[in-house]
Amino acid sequence: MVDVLLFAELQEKAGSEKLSIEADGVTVKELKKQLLSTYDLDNINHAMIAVNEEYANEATVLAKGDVVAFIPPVSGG
Amino acid sequence: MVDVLLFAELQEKAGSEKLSIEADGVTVKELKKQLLSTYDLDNINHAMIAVNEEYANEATVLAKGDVVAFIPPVSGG
Amino acid sequence: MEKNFWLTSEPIEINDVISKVVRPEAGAINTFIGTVREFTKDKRTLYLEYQAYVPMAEKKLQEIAEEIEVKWKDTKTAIAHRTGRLEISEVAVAIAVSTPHRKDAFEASRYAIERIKEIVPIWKKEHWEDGALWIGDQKETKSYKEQLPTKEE
Amino acid sequence: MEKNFWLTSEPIEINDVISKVVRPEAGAINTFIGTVREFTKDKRTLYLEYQAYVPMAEKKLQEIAEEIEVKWKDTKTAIAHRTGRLEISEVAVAIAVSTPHRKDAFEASRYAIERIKEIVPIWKKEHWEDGALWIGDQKETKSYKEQLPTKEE
Repeated sequence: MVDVLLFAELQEKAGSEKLSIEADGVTVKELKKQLLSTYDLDNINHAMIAVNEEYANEATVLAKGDVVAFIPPVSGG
Repeated sequence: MVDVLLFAELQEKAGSEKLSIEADGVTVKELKKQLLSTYDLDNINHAMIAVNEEYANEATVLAKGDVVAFIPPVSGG
Repeated sequence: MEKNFWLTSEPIEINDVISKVVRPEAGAINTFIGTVREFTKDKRTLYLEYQAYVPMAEKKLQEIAEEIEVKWKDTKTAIAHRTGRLEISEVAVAIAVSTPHRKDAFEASRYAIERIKEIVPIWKKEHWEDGALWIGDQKETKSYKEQLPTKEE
Repeated sequence: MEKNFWLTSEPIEINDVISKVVRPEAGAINTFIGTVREFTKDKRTLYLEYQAYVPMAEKKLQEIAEEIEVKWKDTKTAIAHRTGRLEISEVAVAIAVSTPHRKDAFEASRYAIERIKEIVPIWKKEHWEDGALWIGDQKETKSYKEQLPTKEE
């Protein structure tokens, strides 16, 4: 299982800030597909990806216990 | 009589922060000459001039009660 | 351990941020403070809400400071960012950079706020009289004419 | 009457300066703080002494704010400058400028400090281990290689 963190608009759309998903050994890209099949999260394709608090790309292969965060365009400051 | 204000190095050279000088009706340029004949104030020629708290030039004619300040190169901030 | 980069749900005290960068080697401190603006053109903001991915955001703030140290030598940086609900005029972000010379302080502080808007996982939701919206990318280097107004647009 | 431009022989509280420019129309506040630096290259400063032509200096600070209002619209500026003896790391000057957008805040604040160094009748005397000197013009736009080091050189 991996933890999936959602923020801002994505969090509201999913109705959850954290999901536990079976995605050990799969890529982030595949995880996104899986999420899109369950949740109305079109904007996830505009989000950056972080794995274990570091920016990562879609090709990253996930391991058990990883924390994947989808980072919509940021607007701090 | 006009009041003459001196600052920084000029004040130290003259040993005074304020002089009362008979200069009614004369120009600042003449006042400077008068000061140079009495005090060791060579650097007064590098000073800006203010009359009644506004920058002025050497040609300004002084009136009784005016306050003339000699402003060495500033170094605030 | 001294923490120079932090998110907080409490009001930010500017002095807490500035005091972290005061030092004998510095002759200049530049501080940038982002506050909640009430009007953008004619649109009135009621309040803002900031959400953050806190541990990653604090890490990214620290990375920005490290980037600054590479770009301008002998700098010290501290940054605090607020989370939660913010009323008009409250401080959303406070950046302080100290340097020996003033030019670097201005440049580094400006760099910090621009980088925050690029890489730090913090999101702002604007609440207006007629609705609310999570605001996207608001870097000043791009045009957002087609989007809703944001604090800095 | 609110005084937004002042000289003081007491330590400057940054918050006193910042609080004067906070307002609902502002989204950005830039603050520049000049502090007493201990070392300039290898030369050690023990302390500084600032002298000012106080009434004229306060008037000139206000004029700088008026210049800023002309150059960048919708700004609010406050400036405090210290006089007397200052120890290392003490605040010599604090400038705060609030604007709707951050770019203007940075530019206007930078303008303010440069103008202070041009037109405001305030003088600094540096005290080193081997002497003391009233420091002249120290605008960063000129070269002072031939002169003694100054805070900002």
